[in-house]
Amino acid sequence: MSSEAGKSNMQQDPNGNGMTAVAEANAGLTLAEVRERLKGVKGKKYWRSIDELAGTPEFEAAVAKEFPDQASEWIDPVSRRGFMKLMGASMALAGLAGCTKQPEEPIYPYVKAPEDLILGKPNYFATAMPFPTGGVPLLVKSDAYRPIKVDGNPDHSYNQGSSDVFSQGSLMDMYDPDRSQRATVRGNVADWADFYEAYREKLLASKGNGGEGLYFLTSAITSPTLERQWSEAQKAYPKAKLVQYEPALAGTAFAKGFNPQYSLDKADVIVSIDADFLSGAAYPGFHKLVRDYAKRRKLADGDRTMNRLYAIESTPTTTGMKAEHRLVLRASEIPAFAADLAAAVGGNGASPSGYSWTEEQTKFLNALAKDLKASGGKSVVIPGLYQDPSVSFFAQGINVALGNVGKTVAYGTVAGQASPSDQVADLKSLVADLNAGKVDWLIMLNTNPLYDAPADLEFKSAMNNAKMTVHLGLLPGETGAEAIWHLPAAHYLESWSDVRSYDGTVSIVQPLIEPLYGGRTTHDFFQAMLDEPMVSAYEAVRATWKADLSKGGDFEQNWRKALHAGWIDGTAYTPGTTPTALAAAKAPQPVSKDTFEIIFRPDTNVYDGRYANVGWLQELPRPITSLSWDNAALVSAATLTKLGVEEGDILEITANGRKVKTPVLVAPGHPENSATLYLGYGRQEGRVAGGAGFDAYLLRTSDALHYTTGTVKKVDGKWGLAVTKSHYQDHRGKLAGGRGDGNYSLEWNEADIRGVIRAATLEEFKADPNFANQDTDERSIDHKDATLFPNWQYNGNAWGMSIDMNSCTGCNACIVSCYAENNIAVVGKQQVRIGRNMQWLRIDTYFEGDLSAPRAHFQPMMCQHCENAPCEEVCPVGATVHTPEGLNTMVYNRCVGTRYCSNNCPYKVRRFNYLLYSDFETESLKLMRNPDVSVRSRGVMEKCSYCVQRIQEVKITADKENRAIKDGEIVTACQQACPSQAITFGNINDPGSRVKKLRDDSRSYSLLADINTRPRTKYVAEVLNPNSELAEAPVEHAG
Amino acid sequence: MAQIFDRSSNALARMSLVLTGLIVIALGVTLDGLQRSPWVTRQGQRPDQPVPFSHKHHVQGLGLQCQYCHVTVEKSSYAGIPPTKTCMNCHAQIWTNASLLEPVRHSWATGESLVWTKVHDLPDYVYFNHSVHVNKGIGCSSCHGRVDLMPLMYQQNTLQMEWCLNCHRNPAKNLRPVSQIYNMAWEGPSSQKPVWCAVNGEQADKPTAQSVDCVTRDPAKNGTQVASLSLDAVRLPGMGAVSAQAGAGAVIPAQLSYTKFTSQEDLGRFLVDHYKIRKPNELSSCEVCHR
Amino acid sequence: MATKDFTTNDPMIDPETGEFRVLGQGQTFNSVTAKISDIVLTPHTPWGWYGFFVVAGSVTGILMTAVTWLFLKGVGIWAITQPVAWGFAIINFVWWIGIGHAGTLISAILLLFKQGWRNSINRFAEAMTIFAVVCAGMFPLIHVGRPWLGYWLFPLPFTMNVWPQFRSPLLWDVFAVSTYATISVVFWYLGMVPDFGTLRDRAKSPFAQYFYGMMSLGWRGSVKHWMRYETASLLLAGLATPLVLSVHTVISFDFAVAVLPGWHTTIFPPYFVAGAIYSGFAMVLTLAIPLRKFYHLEALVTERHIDNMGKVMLGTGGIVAYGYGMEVFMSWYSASHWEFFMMWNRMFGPMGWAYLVLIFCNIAFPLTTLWVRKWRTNITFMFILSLIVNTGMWFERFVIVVTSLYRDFLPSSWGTYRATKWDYATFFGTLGLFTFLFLLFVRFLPMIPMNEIKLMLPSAKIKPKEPAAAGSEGH
Amino acid sequence: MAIPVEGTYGMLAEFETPSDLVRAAQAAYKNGWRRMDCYTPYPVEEAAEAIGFHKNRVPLITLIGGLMGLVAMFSLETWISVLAYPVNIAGRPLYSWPAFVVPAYEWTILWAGLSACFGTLALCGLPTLYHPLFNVPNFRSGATDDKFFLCLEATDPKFEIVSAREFLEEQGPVSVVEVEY
Repeated sequence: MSSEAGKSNMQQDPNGNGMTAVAEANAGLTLAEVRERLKGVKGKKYWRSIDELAGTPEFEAAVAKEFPDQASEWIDPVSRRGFMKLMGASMALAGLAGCTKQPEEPIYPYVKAPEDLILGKPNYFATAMPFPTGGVPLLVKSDAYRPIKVDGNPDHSYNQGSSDVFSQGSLMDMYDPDRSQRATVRGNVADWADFYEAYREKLLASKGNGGEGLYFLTSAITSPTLERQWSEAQKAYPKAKLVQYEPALAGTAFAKGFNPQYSLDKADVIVSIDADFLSGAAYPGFHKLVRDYAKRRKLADGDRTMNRLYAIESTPTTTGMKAEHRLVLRASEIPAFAADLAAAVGGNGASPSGYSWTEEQTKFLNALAKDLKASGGKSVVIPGLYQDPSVSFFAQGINVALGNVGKTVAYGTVAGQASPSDQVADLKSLVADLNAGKVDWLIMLNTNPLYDAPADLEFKSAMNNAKMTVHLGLLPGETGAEAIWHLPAAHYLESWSDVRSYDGTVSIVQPLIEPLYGGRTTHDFFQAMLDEPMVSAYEAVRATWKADLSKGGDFEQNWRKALHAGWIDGTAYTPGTTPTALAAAKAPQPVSKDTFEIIFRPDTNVYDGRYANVGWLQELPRPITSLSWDNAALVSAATLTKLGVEEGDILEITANGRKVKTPVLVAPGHPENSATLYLGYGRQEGRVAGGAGFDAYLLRTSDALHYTTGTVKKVDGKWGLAVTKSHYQDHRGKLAGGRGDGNYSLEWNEADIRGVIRAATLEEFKADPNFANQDTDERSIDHKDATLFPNWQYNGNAWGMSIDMNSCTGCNACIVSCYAENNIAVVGKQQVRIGRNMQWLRIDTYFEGDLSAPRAHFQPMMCQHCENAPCEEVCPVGATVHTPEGLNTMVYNRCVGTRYCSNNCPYKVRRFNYLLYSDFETESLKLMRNPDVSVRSRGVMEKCSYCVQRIQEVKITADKENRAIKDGEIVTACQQACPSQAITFGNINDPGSRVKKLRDDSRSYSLLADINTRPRTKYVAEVLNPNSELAEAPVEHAG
Repeated sequence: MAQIFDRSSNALARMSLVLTGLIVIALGVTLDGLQRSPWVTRQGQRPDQPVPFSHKHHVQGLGLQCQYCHVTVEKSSYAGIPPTKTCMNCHAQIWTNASLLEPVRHSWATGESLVWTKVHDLPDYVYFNHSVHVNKGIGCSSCHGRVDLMPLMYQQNTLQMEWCLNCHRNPAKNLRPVSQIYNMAWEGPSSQKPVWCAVNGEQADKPTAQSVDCVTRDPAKNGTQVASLSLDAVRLPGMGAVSAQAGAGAVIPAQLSYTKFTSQEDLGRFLVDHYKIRKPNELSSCEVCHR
Repeated sequence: MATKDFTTNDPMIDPETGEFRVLGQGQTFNSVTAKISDIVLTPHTPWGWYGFFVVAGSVTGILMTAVTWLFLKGVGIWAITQPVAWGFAIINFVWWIGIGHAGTLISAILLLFKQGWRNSINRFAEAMTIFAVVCAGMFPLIHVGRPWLGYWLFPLPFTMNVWPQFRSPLLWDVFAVSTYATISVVFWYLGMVPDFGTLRDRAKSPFAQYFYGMMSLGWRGSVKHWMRYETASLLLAGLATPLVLSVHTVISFDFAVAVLPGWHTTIFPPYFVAGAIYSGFAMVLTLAIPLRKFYHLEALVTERHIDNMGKVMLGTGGIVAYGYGMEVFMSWYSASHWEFFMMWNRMFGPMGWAYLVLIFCNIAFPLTTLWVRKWRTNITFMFILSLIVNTGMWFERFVIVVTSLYRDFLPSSWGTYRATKWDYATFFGTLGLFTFLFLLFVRFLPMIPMNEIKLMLPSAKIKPKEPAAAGSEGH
Repeated sequence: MAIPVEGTYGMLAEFETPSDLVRAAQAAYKNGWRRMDCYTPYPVEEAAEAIGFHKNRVPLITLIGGLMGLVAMFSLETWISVLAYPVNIAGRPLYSWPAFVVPAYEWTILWAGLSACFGTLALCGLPTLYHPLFNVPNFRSGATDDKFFLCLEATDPKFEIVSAREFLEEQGPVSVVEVEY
């Protein structure tokens, strides 16, 4: 708790990087070989080598071969951090226990104290995270000038305080100990100054020929200032070339500037044509879309109307799983379906594709078309981001035909990126020029083409034709290792810039901390080409907005206002009504049913690979599959049987003459004879990313970036996948309490019988508003009097929570937020595999109905803070007790670790530090921690605390000001992040509080009420709004 | 066959039995003493500091206000350790060549922090908040002792959990008027030195400290003055940061009806009510200090 | 008399009186003393003993290694995880404590029931109890996440001012087990005092004399002392009986008090106690049979003993079987879905095999064979059976702990459990430790209570008249 | 009364069988001897009866010990949970007496057992590593093995070396020896 700010002296762990990993799962390596490699090395060096070996897949495979699933204590992060240090730590631990005295602690006071800083009180700064699908306006918590928590900007019209896994994870991205810290030239440590010299010479030299041979390859430019700087640079160097490339977005209509503005809060019928707009920021406008979608499903105070979501999908996503009606189509069928839907509705004169649909599909099509027509102007069709351009074309057509434009959707002068471009074409021409030797300087800014460029372009060999190659990036990565110059980039939390969010509003990106490793940004590169090369990014951004901000009075004032608020007024797009001019497209004919389809998608956790080294996101179980630490080829159960493989077996996928080996995993509701590959894995470098998953980019060619066809075959080997949730088929006969054949999920059937999930259709709900609370054996309700003991009285504050299952879309933002707020440890793949992941909050996913076409129920699950907590009763040392305000507190430093509480917790929400999981060594990670939460050490139980540190903070303030705590004054981390506002926290003794209202709602039910635990967290039962014409959605009936 | 044991062995055997018992007891007593001993608690120890800073000289001698250096004590959980600048405010003019102050000047010149050793060092899992204590009537000296009499800083109390609980279970015995927080010499009311307190417009959203006025001279007689650390000494640059509370009631409306207190118990009870001090069971609940 | 003709070929029936005989023929006070004390006092330790000792010692070494690594790395080296947060450690704990119980039962309960035959086996049964408790007691300590804070479980005045939480069954364990250990040791030692006297008086080497002299506290066999001693033994027996019942009851509370389906059962206390005695007797057999062979004690530990122990196992085994049956019945009769699913999962779930093993080892095999006297008195058979039952009882605990935990209330948090090499090392390590201690015991302490055996000899009968007759005894 | 002979502990007679011993003891008692003791390798109740040793105080001590244990633990639990640091555990009342029963029960047994053991030792005056009787060679070779002894102690008012020896000779012992201090 010493008070040094800003002064960031970071030692790097020199042996962080794992050894080179290979995409092949089972590269042979026996323990014998390991010993061989270790022969001769002794003492500390020995352990270091162990560290290096540990974490590589060969090693894991080797250990696993020797003792399957018992390898944990060798390859968990602990061992990776080194054995000797561990000793020290555990001894120090024993010390803390009070047997010995704690060491003397130094204090580093300031020399001159900054004005605005009150140590112990955090500051909040508005900024924004640049992201290819649109910037995310943020409000960042800073403790002594260290950013320690990233959250959405609550005042911003676009995301209204919500965030997503990427923006939450970007914090750890900044503190990533693997970030490059020095400029290097040909692998030797160099200086920025050296580079600038060379760069400036080059610029001077090429001034004459207008920058001929000067090529810039950047990630998508989202900053208006950057755009301005480039256009000016272009003037100075007309022949210099700029190529933007975003692996995830290249080739999409969005990248070319097609960015409709949806207002789902006005839509009764929402149709997603392979558009996964509910699962994460990978879809443009995610935060707003989810909020608006959820707004129409609250059924708050007497409201009995809600929207209806149709999803046509080629791969299972949370969007489809939330949909009332979900149609599974093979990827190549989607455009045809869009065309036929357009034809049926009469959109832009589309003609039927003539493709022969199955009866079920036709039924779906007709019902959908009918429903759409019926709700013209109050409906919206959303095209898939990664689909054939024709889908966007048809979707727009339908919206126009239905008169949705201007009501539920706006087109027109809205651009997703600052300067849209045909990325694939540009990249191709760049490669062509490279091969033609036209490129003498290739400057790659915040991009990693050697890893993620289309495989057919053979970028690596092409790049070497350039006379000089420069790479700027947070991590060296594949490209940085190859390029002549590698330069450390500044993280967005370290630098000035600006960015547009989905709705066009401009936010200033202001730094929260001095660049940790002296990183620079693209701004500096472009600025260097201009007349005043040394103008800082800060000045550049100010210059860009000087005009706008000077309008309403004094610039300085408005500038400060903009910085403080987090956006610049009046920069939002004006909703256009004229459709975007899209080339009239024709739907490509679907491929035959027996060709094997391969779908590429950016990963839900690591996106295109940029977050691969962020432990939080690696360990985060993905929606639907609950897979962490790896990616896998997702197939349907039927396809799995057809291929004659089991989960975890290795498949060799061949497409366009390229091969990749990948483990296989079942995804419920995946189309037949098709596999989904998530990008961003199979990295070589990084203590976290290294060795995880396989590289799907190896299959990806420039003509088939998001979808292709190929063949698969089983090859030898197994790959241990870390799936955090068991999934069994229910084979029980009626007698054994089962029902349905093996196609149903055992977990779902049990969850249903036990009343864990309670849902009804809108009609059922109208008929019986109390459907969630019939008092039957398993799904009973709280019985206040069912006890021998007098009830404990809670006067004053009584904290409680309500979770709306109808709104939750399972996007995981809450979990990552919880990670950051509560200093939760990352435990590593092996530990997750044996079930020891430490997330305090998990999202339970149950697949209802036939597993080939299920509906999912997402249930955020954390400590329920039971009033009659079973865990407390059995703790022999009273380490978990109840507070007068009804919190179930876990007192870490009292815990001896009997784990009895965990056994006796019906919700299994307690997490135990089986080994020393928290990292007590890595300096940069220490800076990231929340100073208000203890870092738990080995042998201690932990769990959700309702963010007690936030409660205490507010309580103290309120007490000092001699007032009651206001409703909504305390916001838990999960609640804060949630884009669908599914989580509400507050005082249940306060009749006016929102949480009280929600808990009194007829749909509110306590989980496992029949054990009489009296949870303080209640769930609001789901209500679905199916189309009566389609087969009754498989909703389990209440009661 | 002869005896195996000598006659004396009987006495020996029985004595050893008794002794074993005694030793066990003695051991227990020793360990119990040890865990509370200064060796463990660091009570009264004066660690080496870069500069032998004397609170006695600065507080008693020069009459510096506590918050002149510990600026954030009323606003934040940390009281705050003064930056080198604070020292230089004066020592740029006085004792400019004193060798004792060399580290200060060095720090000022180089911009490197002075590295002090924590004297009051709580374990990292204890979350203590100065501001709430100060605002609710716990004076500096209640925990830190007579700092104004300490030439070198040391830890007066054990700072062990039992010591914290001792007060959290019965705050009344340590509460004092907020106006007396920085009064190192405060001893609580007695029949010789009674305290008069009055409630002044109690209402929600008005900090409790401001709604209670306490004085140490009978307000009935005139010449009333606020009891607080007398500040006749030099007023120093940057000394604007005198606490609102200390100032509170500097002007006492005449119509206030004062109650006279001659014992800490009565005063404590009075203040517990009017400072809205939480109940003992709330104050001794785990999450208050551990998170 | 009528019995004669058929008893001629039966060594277990006294030819004159026709009574069942507990001891072999021709034993005198002196022969008993000699037989037993010579095992201890002989300067020549048998080679076999060394052999076993070395093996047991090295296995104990494994235990030490496992525990050291455990303390260095944390309990994570075991297979325990979410949701199965208790594993081998607790299973072994319950198993060992259970084994301990037979010792107390033999020494205490059978003493109260005046079962003379117990006298030959009670000493090493008690020893077994103590060593079993040592092995058992180890686990609760080492299985916690921060063992160095174990002392927090005792109500001591720390500066934290916080105290143990007396509603927790684990804390009850602390008191139950510590009491059990103490009382067992006291009972055991008190029982040996007179025998130490004997050893003192027969020992040749001064060291032995000195050592046993100390241990005997100067016992000289005064009848006044004998009378007090007898009372104390009876009282201790009377105390140990409710104690032994309570200990395993408390241990069953660890489960019964929890809310978990499969744990939350009222039948646990009786069924745990029965199970404990069941496995305990099995262990006594496992020890007694090789011992009597090795040290030629067939005359003192006769087939009769084996037979009786077989009967006790038959009885307790029956109770255990009833317990299993009840669990199944209630899971249906209670009409509680939790119970029903738990039972279904226990039998047919992924870990159903464990349930099958336990049914075979504890019920199917023993309860069908133990009825037959011919097999009960067949030494080799009983030895094998004892091993099988020991295994079965271990699996009973496995089934209770693991298969209840790994699929509980919320299907989302279902998991599984796969023991690691460290789990096995620790478990087999304790077997080594147990044998290690037991070997030391048989070598240096009287493994059969001489004074109690002498009490049973015919010559111990007080014959009112005809001194000559009395004089003729034992010559 | 006669002063016991200096340096003599008593007169010790060795018998072959328990029956002989018992008869001798009975005779001695009838004869008016009171300060005497029998020594046997295993408990011989008849002998104790014979020398008029009927009841002992071990049970009482045990009872007292047990009660102390009970009270101690139960009050400790109550004090801790209700007074020392009252906290809300799982919404249960502070005074959860049913839970407190178990440890109290265990401690009852613990204290009772310990008192029984140490009580007995105390009453028997053990440890007595040195005892005059050990001076007698045949005592140590037999008393804990297969011989039975009767000792008339010098502290008996009736004691007088010659008469004591004569009396014992009459009881048909194997041997009679004078025990020196």
